[in-house]
Amino acid sequence: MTEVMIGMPKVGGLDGVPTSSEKLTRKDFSSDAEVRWCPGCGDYAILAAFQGFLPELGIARENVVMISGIGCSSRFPYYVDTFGMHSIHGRAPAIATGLAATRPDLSVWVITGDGDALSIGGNHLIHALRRNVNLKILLFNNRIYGLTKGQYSPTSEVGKVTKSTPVGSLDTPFNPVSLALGAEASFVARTLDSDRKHLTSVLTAAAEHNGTALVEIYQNCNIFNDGAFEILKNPDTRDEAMIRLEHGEPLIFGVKRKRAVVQSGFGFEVVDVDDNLDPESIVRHDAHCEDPAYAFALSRLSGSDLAHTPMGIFRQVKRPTYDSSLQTQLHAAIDQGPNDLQELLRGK
Amino acid sequence: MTEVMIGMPKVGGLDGVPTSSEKLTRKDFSSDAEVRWCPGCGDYAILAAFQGFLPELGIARENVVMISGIGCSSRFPYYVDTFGMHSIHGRAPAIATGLAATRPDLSVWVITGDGDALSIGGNHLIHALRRNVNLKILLFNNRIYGLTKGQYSPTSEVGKVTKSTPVGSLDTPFNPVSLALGAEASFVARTLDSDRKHLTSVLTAAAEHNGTALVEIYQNCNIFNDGAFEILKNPDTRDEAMIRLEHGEPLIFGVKRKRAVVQSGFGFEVVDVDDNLDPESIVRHDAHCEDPAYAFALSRLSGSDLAHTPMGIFRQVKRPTYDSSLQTQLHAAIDQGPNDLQELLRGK
Amino acid sequence: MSKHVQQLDRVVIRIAGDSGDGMQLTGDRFTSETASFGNDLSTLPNFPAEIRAPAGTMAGVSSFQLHFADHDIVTPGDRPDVLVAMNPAALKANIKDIPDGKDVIVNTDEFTTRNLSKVGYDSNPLEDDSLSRVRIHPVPLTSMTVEALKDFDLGKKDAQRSKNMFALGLLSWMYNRPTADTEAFLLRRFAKQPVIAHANLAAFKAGWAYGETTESFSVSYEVAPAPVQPGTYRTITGNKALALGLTAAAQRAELPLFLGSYPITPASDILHELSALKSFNIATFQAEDEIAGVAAALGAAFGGALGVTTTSGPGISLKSETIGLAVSLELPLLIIDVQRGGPSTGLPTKTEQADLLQTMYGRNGESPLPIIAPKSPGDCFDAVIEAVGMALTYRTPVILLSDGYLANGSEPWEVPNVSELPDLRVEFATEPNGDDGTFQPYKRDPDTLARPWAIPGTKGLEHRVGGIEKANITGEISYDPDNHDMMVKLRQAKVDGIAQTYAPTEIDDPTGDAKVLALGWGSTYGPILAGVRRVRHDGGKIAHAHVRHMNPLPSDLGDILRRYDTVVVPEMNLGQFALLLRAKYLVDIQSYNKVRGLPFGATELGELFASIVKEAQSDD
Amino acid sequence: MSKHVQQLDRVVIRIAGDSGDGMQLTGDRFTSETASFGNDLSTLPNFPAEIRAPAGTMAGVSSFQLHFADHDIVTPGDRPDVLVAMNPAALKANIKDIPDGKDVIVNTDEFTTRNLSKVGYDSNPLEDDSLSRVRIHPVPLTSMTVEALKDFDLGKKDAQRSKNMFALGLLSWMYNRPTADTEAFLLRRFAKQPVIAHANLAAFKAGWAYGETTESFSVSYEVAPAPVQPGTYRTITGNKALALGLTAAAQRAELPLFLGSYPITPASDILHELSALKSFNIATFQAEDEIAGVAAALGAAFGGALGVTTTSGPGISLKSETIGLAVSLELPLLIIDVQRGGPSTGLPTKTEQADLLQTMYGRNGESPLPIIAPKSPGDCFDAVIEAVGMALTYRTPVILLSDGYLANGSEPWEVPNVSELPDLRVEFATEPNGDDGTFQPYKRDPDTLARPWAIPGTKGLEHRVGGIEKANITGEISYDPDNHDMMVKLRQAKVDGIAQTYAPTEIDDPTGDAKVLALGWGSTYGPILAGVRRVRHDGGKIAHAHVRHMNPLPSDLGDILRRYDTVVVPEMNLGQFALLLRAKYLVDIQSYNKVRGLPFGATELGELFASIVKEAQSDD
Ligand SMILES: Cc1ncc(C[n+]2csc(CCOP(=O)(O)OP(=O)(O)O)c2C)c(N)n1
Ligand SMILES: Cc1ncc(C[n+]2csc(CCOP(=O)(O)OP(=O)(O)O)c2C)c(N)n1
Ligand code: SF4
Ligand code: SF4
Ligand SMILES: [Mg+2]
Ligand SMILES: [Mg+2]
Repeated sequence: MTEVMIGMPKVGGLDGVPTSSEKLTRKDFSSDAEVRWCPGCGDYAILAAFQGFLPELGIARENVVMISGIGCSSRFPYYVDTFGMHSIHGRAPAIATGLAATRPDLSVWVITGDGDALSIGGNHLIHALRRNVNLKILLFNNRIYGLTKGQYSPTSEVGKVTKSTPVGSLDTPFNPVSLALGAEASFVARTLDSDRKHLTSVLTAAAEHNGTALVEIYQNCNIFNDGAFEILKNPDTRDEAMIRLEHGEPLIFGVKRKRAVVQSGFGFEVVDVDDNLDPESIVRHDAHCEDPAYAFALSRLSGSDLAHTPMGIFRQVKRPTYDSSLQTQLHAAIDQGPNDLQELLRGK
Repeated sequence: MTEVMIGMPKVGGLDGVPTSSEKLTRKDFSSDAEVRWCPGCGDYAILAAFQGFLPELGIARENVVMISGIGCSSRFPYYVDTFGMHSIHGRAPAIATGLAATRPDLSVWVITGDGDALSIGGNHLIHALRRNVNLKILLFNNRIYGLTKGQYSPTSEVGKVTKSTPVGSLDTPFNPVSLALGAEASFVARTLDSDRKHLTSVLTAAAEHNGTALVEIYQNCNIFNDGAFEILKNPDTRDEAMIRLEHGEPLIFGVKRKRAVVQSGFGFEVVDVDDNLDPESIVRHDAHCEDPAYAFALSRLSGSDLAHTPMGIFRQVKRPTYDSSLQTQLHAAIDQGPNDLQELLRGK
Repeated sequence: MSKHVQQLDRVVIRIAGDSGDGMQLTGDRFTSETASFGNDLSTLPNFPAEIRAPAGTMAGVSSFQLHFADHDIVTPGDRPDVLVAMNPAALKANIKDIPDGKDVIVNTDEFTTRNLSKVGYDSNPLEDDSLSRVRIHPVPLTSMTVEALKDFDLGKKDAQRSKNMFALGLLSWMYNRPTADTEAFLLRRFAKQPVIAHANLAAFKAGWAYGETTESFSVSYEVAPAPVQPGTYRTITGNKALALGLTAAAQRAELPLFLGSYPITPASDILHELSALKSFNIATFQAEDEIAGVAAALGAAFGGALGVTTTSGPGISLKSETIGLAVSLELPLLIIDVQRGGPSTGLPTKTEQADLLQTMYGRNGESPLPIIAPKSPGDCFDAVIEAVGMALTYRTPVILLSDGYLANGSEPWEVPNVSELPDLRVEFATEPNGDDGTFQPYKRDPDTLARPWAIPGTKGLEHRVGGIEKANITGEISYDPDNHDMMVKLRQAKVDGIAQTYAPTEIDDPTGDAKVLALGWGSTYGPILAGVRRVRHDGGKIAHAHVRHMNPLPSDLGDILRRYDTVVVPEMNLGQFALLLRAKYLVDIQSYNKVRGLPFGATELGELFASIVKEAQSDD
Repeated sequence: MSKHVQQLDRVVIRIAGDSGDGMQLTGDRFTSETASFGNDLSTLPNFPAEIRAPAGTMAGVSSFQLHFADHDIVTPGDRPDVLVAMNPAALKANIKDIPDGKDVIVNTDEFTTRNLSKVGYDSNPLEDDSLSRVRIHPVPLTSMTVEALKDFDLGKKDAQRSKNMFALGLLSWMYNRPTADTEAFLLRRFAKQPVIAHANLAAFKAGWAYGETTESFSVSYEVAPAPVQPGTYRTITGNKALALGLTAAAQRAELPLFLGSYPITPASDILHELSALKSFNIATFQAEDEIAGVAAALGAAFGGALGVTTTSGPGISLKSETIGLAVSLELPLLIIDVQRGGPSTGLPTKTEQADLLQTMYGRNGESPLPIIAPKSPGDCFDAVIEAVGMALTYRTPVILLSDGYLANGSEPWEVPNVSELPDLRVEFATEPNGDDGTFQPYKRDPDTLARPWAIPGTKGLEHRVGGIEKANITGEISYDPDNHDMMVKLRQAKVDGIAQTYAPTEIDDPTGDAKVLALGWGSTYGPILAGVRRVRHDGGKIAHAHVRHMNPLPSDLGDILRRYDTVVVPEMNLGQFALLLRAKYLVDIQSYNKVRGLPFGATELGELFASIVKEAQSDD
């Protein structure tokens, strides 16, 4: 393991991670463990997409590590035949930080839920983001606590009736994308459990990003919050609701691409594409915009009702990562010395 | 205490808080406790301003509660002769949430530091903000851990040399204003220890805001991080560095008011005020802008170097508060019943 | 066909199936019927940590056990007299617990080759003779349910869902249960889906009819009602009893209740119950984590509310720093720990008693607080009222130690008369208490050593408290060495003084000359008592006592222990209570420790006690 | 004027002043001079929690005590032979500790009416006869310093700052200390501000010259060097020794060290020290809180680093859930708890031993781990190396329990020979270990019961671990009751097994027939030994033993305890170790508990032991 710890700053998120000598397949990443989610749970689709996409990265299987917290979603690592740790509630980003900081030769994935990441684990999440540790955080957002049988979560809409809020919840939810951007995130994306192609493309970009990548995955919990993302899945509504983000492409969407996103003040507005609309006024998506104000504004387009929901990569910018900087400091010091333990003990 | 728990939603942050029958003065709010900050510490100025401003609110002294965490700044409550609790590190917003939620007749203030609020207490802070509990959070940001003798904090600039980072810190700092906005804050402001007038005006607005108000106060720690805000204090530099935010006023600043802020993309840019500049292009500050994208963009104007630092109220909008909503639910239920304990126990 | 009816004095049934099969609901219904019939009863739900693991897998098996009798019983029973297995997984997971010759009802429809191989059955156990030691009743439950519902406007899947009601009908027939309750329940529960309601009803009746008519069941059983003290009874789980007890305590204290909590198995239901009781001036706050939950409760307590937090072991770990603050602030606060299997995430849905020492010592510094452990589901009500009283009187955080078995298990509970519940009203400070007209926040009541509870909004009592050491009386920050020593000892003395309020420890020793004492705490009460009864039934002499006050321990306990040659303490941990007893009384406790995530069996403890009693005898 | 030089065998000095007066630095310098002179020594810094409370207030007083001798000593001394009081507050705060007839040097410049009244002196104690019981030496320290520096280009304020160096010069003269070290130090320390450097030097020399010339001091003292074993010595604090020990351990294990930590008094200096040792492949991570600190260390350990976290009591509370995860994962991890006064924030800068039971039991479920407590600042080095070895060998979290006194106190320490330090290299798993060619993450070493450490990047060993209960050997999630019982007991057995590695407990009983055993743990070693020596000096018989392995306890301890009529255990808590001993061995321990935030005094314990020994004698 020390071989790759050469203290060279990474450029891509997978730099320094050994490649696989064999051609790996989906099956190589499927463990023997019995999958224990409810039938119909959106987690199955995400698992399938993930196991399908991992071999594409071409990296050695033994250099992939999955670290999760607690929740239905956090069972994920058991089903992926790599190294994995099912840790405790909310702490996965912190555990993964220690691992990623010391092992630049690994591709480290954090699997977490909306409760795990945003409720008990909120602090570790925002600190990982500001530090820009080379972690890929997949946040399975089903807007509910699944494993504890259905209490509202920090992403549940106001007024949500659940076991713990029989007359409706009172708290304004977080918008995970806004929160991440407020926490200096260098990569933030959103995707959907059932859209395998989109999911795969976002995961690929995340894997290759050097630094902390937060990927919010809308995930259906068919037991306790069924249909939460129906508007984005139902063929009758999804085209009007989903705004696909492609870097450099204009933000056009809707049935027959009849809707577009234009700037309005410091924010965005959805307008009809018609003859009155100057095509130049349609915003071209710029995921690489240095100023996070752009991505932040984009994140405010969608409220709890998901009526206009941007999906894709909001922000993807380069900035120094904690782990590379740490390794650089460390190796500079090791090279420079002192390294003689006896001298150190003597205190001279 | 139960008298005022009438379950009526508040409009102003002090609604329901009894007014004082006598005219109170600064002295009424000074406790006997010996102030134990280092001579020269910025905390003294904040304390003086605070004790001077409190009587102006006209509320009963016994209905003011100060709750702090741990840190030099968190000693503050001992010096203010109201009810107070010096709690534990990072937990003040959570403690205050329980108090404010049950006691609408109190004016509850949280006193915290950059370590207390943003490091160990980050999660409670962002959750208080999204819930919009009627708390006034004064974040004394000296960009250092004072009480533990000078380690870097989550607001220290990258490369900071401290006891725990002898060759420089690696973590990108939080911008507390951006973070708060990402967490759905309804009131966010920034002010300066030494500017009593500005401090007072911001505190007054915070007190009257209904919901969570976050006030970042730049505070000099003359022992471990002296001069951190010198650029905003030194007569030679401050006019060029400080952008005062006044709702409805154009963002003009600089020596002889020769600088202005204009929109650039989704963000801001500082330009010279000269003949080429269309005065209409100068942004007029809108603290009440519904879309937080505006305030967020504004928060990005200043980096760690504070070269262009907006000071004042970034955002001030109305939205339902957790405490009022809770009291409303509670009183509706109490009115509606059932209220018969015997029947409840019988399970009929 | 008229069938033979056999009288029994007690029966243990267990129904087992997929997590999605509605086994817990079925069990609850049967319990309800049994309660309304008037049997004494005790239940043990047992389910996996996953919500609904894939159908037909061992991981997905959920079960419910009920013990009912014509006499007073104290445990959910060791081994079932009848098992209902809804599929091969349920059979496989449970068959080892069924004694020879007992009845096993299996849903044959699920015994397909695929389902059998899913759980590792090479051949169909219903067809080979591997199960000849029990009495198998093969019933095509699913298809008979579908058949019974063929006239309903339901898809096959939906119809199949009612198979649990078919099974319930069959069981209800077998044990001659009254059915009116269940019928009313189904109509209520599915009031908005009348087709479903009636389909379930039909399935239930079909099950009953099947029992009555088929030759496969030649006898039905009757278990007569148990004699009870007059009073109103209802069946109650521990978590429900805690919620009701908290409500009662708040009402008797005339305080608003504020619950700050973060969901965690097996404590979440207390949050759920209380969140539905807003009309009793109960506010529930689902916090961002356990720390915020207890912190908010402490903040509310500072403001004069009854502050409560509920959690399980991992949550106690997280709350420990804040509980320490509460100890230092000397404010009333109630912390409920519903223990589950540990360490770490452990066995979240199973029971254990391994948080005793954590609750005693899991805080930095000398940080004493009272701990109370209820002994049965119904006792949770009384225990929590006592705990609240202690917190209010002594201005101290109090921990109530329940566990997963108490939380979800149920028993009949006599509804108390509200007017007979203790008066818990407290007096907030209203006046300065210092000789010089100032307010002294740490001036103590000479009897209880409690400090005044002076809440914000009270003019003239403005003061500051904090977690730093403070001077006694004035409450000002103090680094004085002698003051610190005194404060550490005062806080300890305050808690120790609570033992004065206890009634003498009850010792159950019918002959008065037993040499062996069986001693327990918490939820082992039932199994220990059942074990003791067995010994006595066989003529052995054994005394029994049970401790509910884990800290401070009762003052008479040392003398009691020393009276016996052998003191045996069964615990679902590695001997935590025994450690406290040994340390305090220097008595050589005989520990019996099993940490299986399940309550002890009555037989297990009966045999254990019998052998100890025998040994003690032979030592003479 | 030639002065009388008096020979002394030992001296205790204490210098006290404002937090801003540089008392700690002055103390360090005097210590350094004393060490280089070759005395044995022991120090006790004592400072408030505030950084620099306002000048002249009681709250701001900071002091430093040094005990040095011509023979082996073990405590920083009880009561000073000489006190330097830089202002009235320092005098007031410390005078009660000064025995009659001893020397008190006061800075008269600070004895203004304003300063006197600030601390409640109605009249000037230098002028009334309230201090006649001691020998007052009034010295205008500030003005003489200013006078001495009048030729320097310095403001008055800056000149005054050097008054601590003047005091140091005077003390150095009084005790004939070598000055070369201090001179070199000042030039080094202020290398970038030569004026300041030379001003301090001048003040230092002026202080020395003042002692030599003034009539106020008629004698100076000599304390001869102590005989020492040959070897290289340096003065070391406990925190420094921990940092060096960790570095040595990592090097001897050939592992990168990863420290995840959150600053907290009195542990922060370990973080500071290690962050300056990057060149030894030591990464330090200042985490967002204590939980993240230990979590990151655990993540690093999963990846094959030596994972370490450092904190104090409140941090242990917060880390407890994650430590429980480490117990369940069975990974090596080192947790250092530098205990301070509690409960809650307590007395952050003072010492205490009240986290023992928290570290033993402060986690949910049965969650055993080894605990090691060093006995002196220098011993921290050995203890942490042993702790690392245990963690690596047994694949377990280990807690090292230091305290505030060890952390900041110092003593001479013999620099070890690196080649004689233990070889701590570990073998990571490289191959599947299952019979069927699979990897079994919970297959245990038959001797140690340790599981393999299989780190990411190792082909063929891909596996998942977690905090849910798992099947032994395979590590798969298991809810099986019997497996859980076995795992709970296996984890306990693994930790218990560590006692096999201990050397026999050393008993110091010169006559071999003592009836009283003084037993200690942790930092009470010095005071207990000093007390024991006093008893023996007066002809009393008393045995002495010290426990460093708090868990598991040494296997021979029970027999040892039973050998004595009385076992006395002094602790800076309410009897936590005594509780463990009583519970485990059923031996009636006599506890002596003082919780004052300060180490015990030698006299205090000497008198205690003497009275116990006398009583034991009279019992004959
Ligand atoms: C310390 C701690 N607190 C609480 C819990 C209980 N708990 C387990 S998962 C969970 C929330 C799960 O919600 P989420 O993260 O959204 O995951 P999901 O199940 O919805 O995938 C909670 C509260 C726990 N296991 N540990
Ligand atoms: C649980 C816990 N962890 C750590 C500490 C130590 N500690 C006290 S204050 C502090 C940070 C103070 O920094 P900040 O909040 O910025 O306040 P300042 O002193 O700068 O005003 C720390 C780490 C503590 N008291 N409690
Ligand atoms: S409860 Fe919801 S999130 Fe959890 S496994 Fe079932 S469907 Fe999925
Ligand atoms: S250390 Fe800094 S922040 Fe703390 S009191 Fe001193 S000057 Fe103020
Ligand atoms: Mg969820
Ligand atoms: Mg600070």
